[in-house]
Amino acid sequence: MSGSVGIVVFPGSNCERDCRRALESLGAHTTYVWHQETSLPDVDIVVLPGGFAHGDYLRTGAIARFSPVMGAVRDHANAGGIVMGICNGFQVLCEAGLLPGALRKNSGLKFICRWVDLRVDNNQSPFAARADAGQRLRIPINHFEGSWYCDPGELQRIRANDQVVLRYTANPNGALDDVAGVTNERGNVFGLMPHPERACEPSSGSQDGAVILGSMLDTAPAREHAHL
Amino acid sequence: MSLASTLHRELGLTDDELAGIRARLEREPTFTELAMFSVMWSEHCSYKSSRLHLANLPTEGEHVVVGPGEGAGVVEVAPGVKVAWKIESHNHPSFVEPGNGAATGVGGIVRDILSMGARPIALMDSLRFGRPGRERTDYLVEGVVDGISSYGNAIGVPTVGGETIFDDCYAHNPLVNVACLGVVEQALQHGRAEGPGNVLVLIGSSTGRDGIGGASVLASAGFGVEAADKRPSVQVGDPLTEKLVIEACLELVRADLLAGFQDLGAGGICCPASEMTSKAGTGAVIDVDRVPRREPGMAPFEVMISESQERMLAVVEPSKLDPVLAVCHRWELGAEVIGEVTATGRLQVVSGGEVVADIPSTSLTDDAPILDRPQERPQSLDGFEAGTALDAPVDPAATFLTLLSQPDIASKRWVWEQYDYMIGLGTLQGPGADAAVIRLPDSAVAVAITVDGPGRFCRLDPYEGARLAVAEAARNVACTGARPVAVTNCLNFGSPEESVVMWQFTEVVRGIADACRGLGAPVTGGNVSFYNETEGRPIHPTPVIGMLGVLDSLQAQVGIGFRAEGDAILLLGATDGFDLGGSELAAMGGGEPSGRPPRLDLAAERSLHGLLGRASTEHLLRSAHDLSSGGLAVALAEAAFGGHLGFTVELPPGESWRTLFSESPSRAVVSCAPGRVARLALAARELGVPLTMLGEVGGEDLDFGDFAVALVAARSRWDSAFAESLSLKVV
Amino acid sequence: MNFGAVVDVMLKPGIADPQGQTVERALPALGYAGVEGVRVGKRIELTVDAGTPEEARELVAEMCNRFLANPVIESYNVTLL
Amino acid sequence: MNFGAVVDVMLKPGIADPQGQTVERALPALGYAGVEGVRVGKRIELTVDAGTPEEARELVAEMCNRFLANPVIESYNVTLL
Ligand SMILES: Nc1ncnc2c1ncn2[C@@H]1O[C@H](COP(=O)(O)OP(=O)(O)O)[C@@H](O)[C@H]1O
Ligand SMILES: [Mg+2]
Repeated sequence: MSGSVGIVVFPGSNCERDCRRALESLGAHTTYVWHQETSLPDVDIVVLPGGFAHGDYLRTGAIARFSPVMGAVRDHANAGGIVMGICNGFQVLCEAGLLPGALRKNSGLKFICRWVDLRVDNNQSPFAARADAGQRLRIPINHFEGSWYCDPGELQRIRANDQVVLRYTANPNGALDDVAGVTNERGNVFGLMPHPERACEPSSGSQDGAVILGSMLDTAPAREHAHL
Repeated sequence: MSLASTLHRELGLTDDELAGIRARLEREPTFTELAMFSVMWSEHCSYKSSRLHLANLPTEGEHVVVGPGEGAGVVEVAPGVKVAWKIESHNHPSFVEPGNGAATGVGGIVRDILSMGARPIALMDSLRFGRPGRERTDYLVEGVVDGISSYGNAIGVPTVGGETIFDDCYAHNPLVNVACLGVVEQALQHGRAEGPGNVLVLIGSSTGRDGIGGASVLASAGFGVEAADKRPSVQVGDPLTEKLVIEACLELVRADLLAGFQDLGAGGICCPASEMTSKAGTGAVIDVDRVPRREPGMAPFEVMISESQERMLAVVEPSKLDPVLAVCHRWELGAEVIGEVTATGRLQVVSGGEVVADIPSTSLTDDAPILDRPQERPQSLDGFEAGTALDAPVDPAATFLTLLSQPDIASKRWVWEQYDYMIGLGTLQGPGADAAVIRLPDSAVAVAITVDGPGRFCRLDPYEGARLAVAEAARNVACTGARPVAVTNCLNFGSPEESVVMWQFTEVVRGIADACRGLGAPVTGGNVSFYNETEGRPIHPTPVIGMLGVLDSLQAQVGIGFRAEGDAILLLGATDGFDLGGSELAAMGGGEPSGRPPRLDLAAERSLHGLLGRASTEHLLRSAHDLSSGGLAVALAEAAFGGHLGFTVELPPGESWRTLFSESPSRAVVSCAPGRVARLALAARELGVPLTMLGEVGGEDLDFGDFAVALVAARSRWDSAFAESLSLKVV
Repeated sequence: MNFGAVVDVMLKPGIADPQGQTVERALPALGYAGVEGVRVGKRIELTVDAGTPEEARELVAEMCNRFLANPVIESYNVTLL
Repeated sequence: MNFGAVVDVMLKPGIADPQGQTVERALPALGYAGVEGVRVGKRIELTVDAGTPEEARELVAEMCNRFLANPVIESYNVTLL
């Protein structure tokens, strides 16, 4: 076993099963955490999966970030715990202020489900430590609002602090600075638009998603799990 | 004069039907009753013009667990593993409001699957529009695709394939057919209201006026271009609620809390209430005042027939009511007791303590009229028998490239990239394949699904066209290495009140029955959509066949793309160079379709499937792709695009353009490692399938012998033509 | 002459607005009681070149009918600035 | 007391608005010349319960800051009806 992961489920999340399957195939133990919970179970890592929390109504992540569980997620992050938001989870973390920036509609104004190439621009990050510097990863994207943006001053700080972990090699959505995945200042909270859980099995064509998820699981202390 | 005698016609009921209603009630109907009859006896809900003929379809087979008549057909695809499979149309709503029309079409079919206790795991969309490039058509294309994308993606069900076809007969009447596959998670559910004393729980959205007479009335009459007037019936999709309905209901099924279960779609509450009680021989009392509303002042009849979306009706034993409500509330869903099952055999509706409707349940369902409408073969078909006079293309390379950029043939990537086709991690082959191959969740069982409907062939000869539709769907499935086992079908036609349309309909049903029997794939369900016409001009008769196939092992799976340089390319099946009636090459010239469609030999088709099955199990194939629109030329090109590998082929002597563009059925182009060709040839001989060596995989060109084009150039033409044919999207 | 115009596009009354409803349902949990009737629509700002205010208004209304709004489910309102 | 309020949420100036740009680019082909500066945003209508107009306005403004608009990319404007 390599770590215990809490997968937060909001009304309208829809990638929680896929995340569980991928993480467990990499040796993790996972637990779903319903958004109404006010505390997290005993987990090393928190994952906010993709989907359409609260229908993405009003704005992606706008309602979800007020869910009771988000207080506990914030505490976990503030204590240095590892948090990953995938796609809609990324949007929620930005809305909650746990990650910098915001996600706008794709510049092409269409939903895009497609395999893309990414470049690892910071393999010192716990979310990409299994990658070589500059390594190319092939992982699918699946979103309508994935065009990351932040104000220019902040971008400078983010770049200076090496917070951009993943960049698109061919920008599919108009994201500022080709950002596909970015951490908070401390580096323990990570959001990315691509779906690593969709690229973990041989039958999916690429297993590059396991580089990201595996790196994250490596941060957890080895421990024995009682079978729930 | 009674109220009813002036109203029934406005509600779409005939004088005869009103007489029938009076006879069954032994009195004048109340207003609420009349409204209930009008939706339940509508063409859409009652199948009054089609039922007689649909009875001829073969519905039994070793794999069939549930045939037509329930929410969806259910097929056992491996010991103990059951899947639900069904297709539905949402044509008229999609013309009125493309985004929400298509979205609610997705929602509707998903709830059909859910009603069987199955988790929806894949969607397919079969779409037809007028030729692209005009403002109105492109608006419909954009809106429909956006609707499917926004709804299907949000509920987390992948859209794994479909078809998109353009013909001006659909310009004012697009077809939006959506199929859904589900897997029974725990126990099969039934739409029956057993056990007097059990309560009826309405789960999901509140009820508004938005859907009054929506699908049922819209789909039961033709309309003019001024369809926008039908506004009150427009329904807005709410995918968030649908997603919660899916999860909550599956949890109820897992916990064995339901005694009966059905979705709400056309006909609103009235539909499951009458169907579930009449199937069980029971009755029910419904207190409409207990139905949660989103609008004030709704009359009882409005509550009963409103087609507001995202609702399910559950029959629950009183002792299980609390847990049922608790599950729904945990999923943040509305759930309200609205009535009770009785032993009266009557559906009784109460409001303000008064009975506003009291109808024998079966009179709304089983007693609905059955019509044997007049049929007439149109004489205009006589001319089509002659065959198609086509000239040899002057510049075959140019013709080939033009063919690749035809809207029907060009890649539909622009469409399917807007769909999440991967969620669930089960999509082993998605859009771009002959059939989608789906691994069932947490299982080693995989199925193949496809939807096909060659309307042009059906216009020329509905019987033969329908057989070709079934054969093509089965062949698409067979090319992936799967065995076709069950059919769902959506029959899109003009007005049944036209004798010519009725003739087309019966011919199509006869053709489907014939081909399904011949190929051993029974029909487990479907949907009929009549009145697809605008200003009296009907669409082509358009049966859409949804074929389900089973793969014996995940390893036996075959894709369409070439895989390795040096592999041999072979054509399986026989080509008749004169099979060009209704073909893509003929259509390229424009004008009405003409000629006679290819003739299908069911025995040859079956042999081909047998060969593909055997060859995939024995791992003889590197790739397989069926031949359909555009014939061998297009199939070879798509195999090359799929694998990013060119080819060199040599065609049999003679008029090679006929070999290239003929659309003879029962053929596939396959590639094979050189060392396995002999075994494939032997198997082909044993099964009596003609086999022709065509050439070899490799190089950077599509080299047809007589002419060659660069792979990259051809691919980019094919890949971008469709998006380029659309005019700019506005908001 | 250039005229600034604002187009408000809202779902017609009676047409379900799941977005507005969801926002409304979410508000109490955020600590806002007593908020009702939430409807979410579009606002479009633009500048048109026209001879007179009337012409400008007409032009924008025509654009609304053709493509800025979907008359089947939406109503619109044009304001000249 | 109930107050009707309208919230307009627009992308901040300087943030690209692809929706507005697409409309603007499409217009000439549809026969509309001279239309510029198209921006597409949201309009939210709601009713709040408050003691005075000032309180109502403040309440809605707070909801905007916290929830209805995202200050990283959007600006808002509140109108009491
Ligand atoms: N509307 C659509 N939605 C999803 N996939 C589509 C759609 N239209 C076409 N496709 C995909 O594009 C590919 C080619 O379609 P088509 O030419 O109809 O195939 P075939 O001739 O084998 O039936 C198929 O894999 C199909 O699933
Ligand atoms: Mg095919």
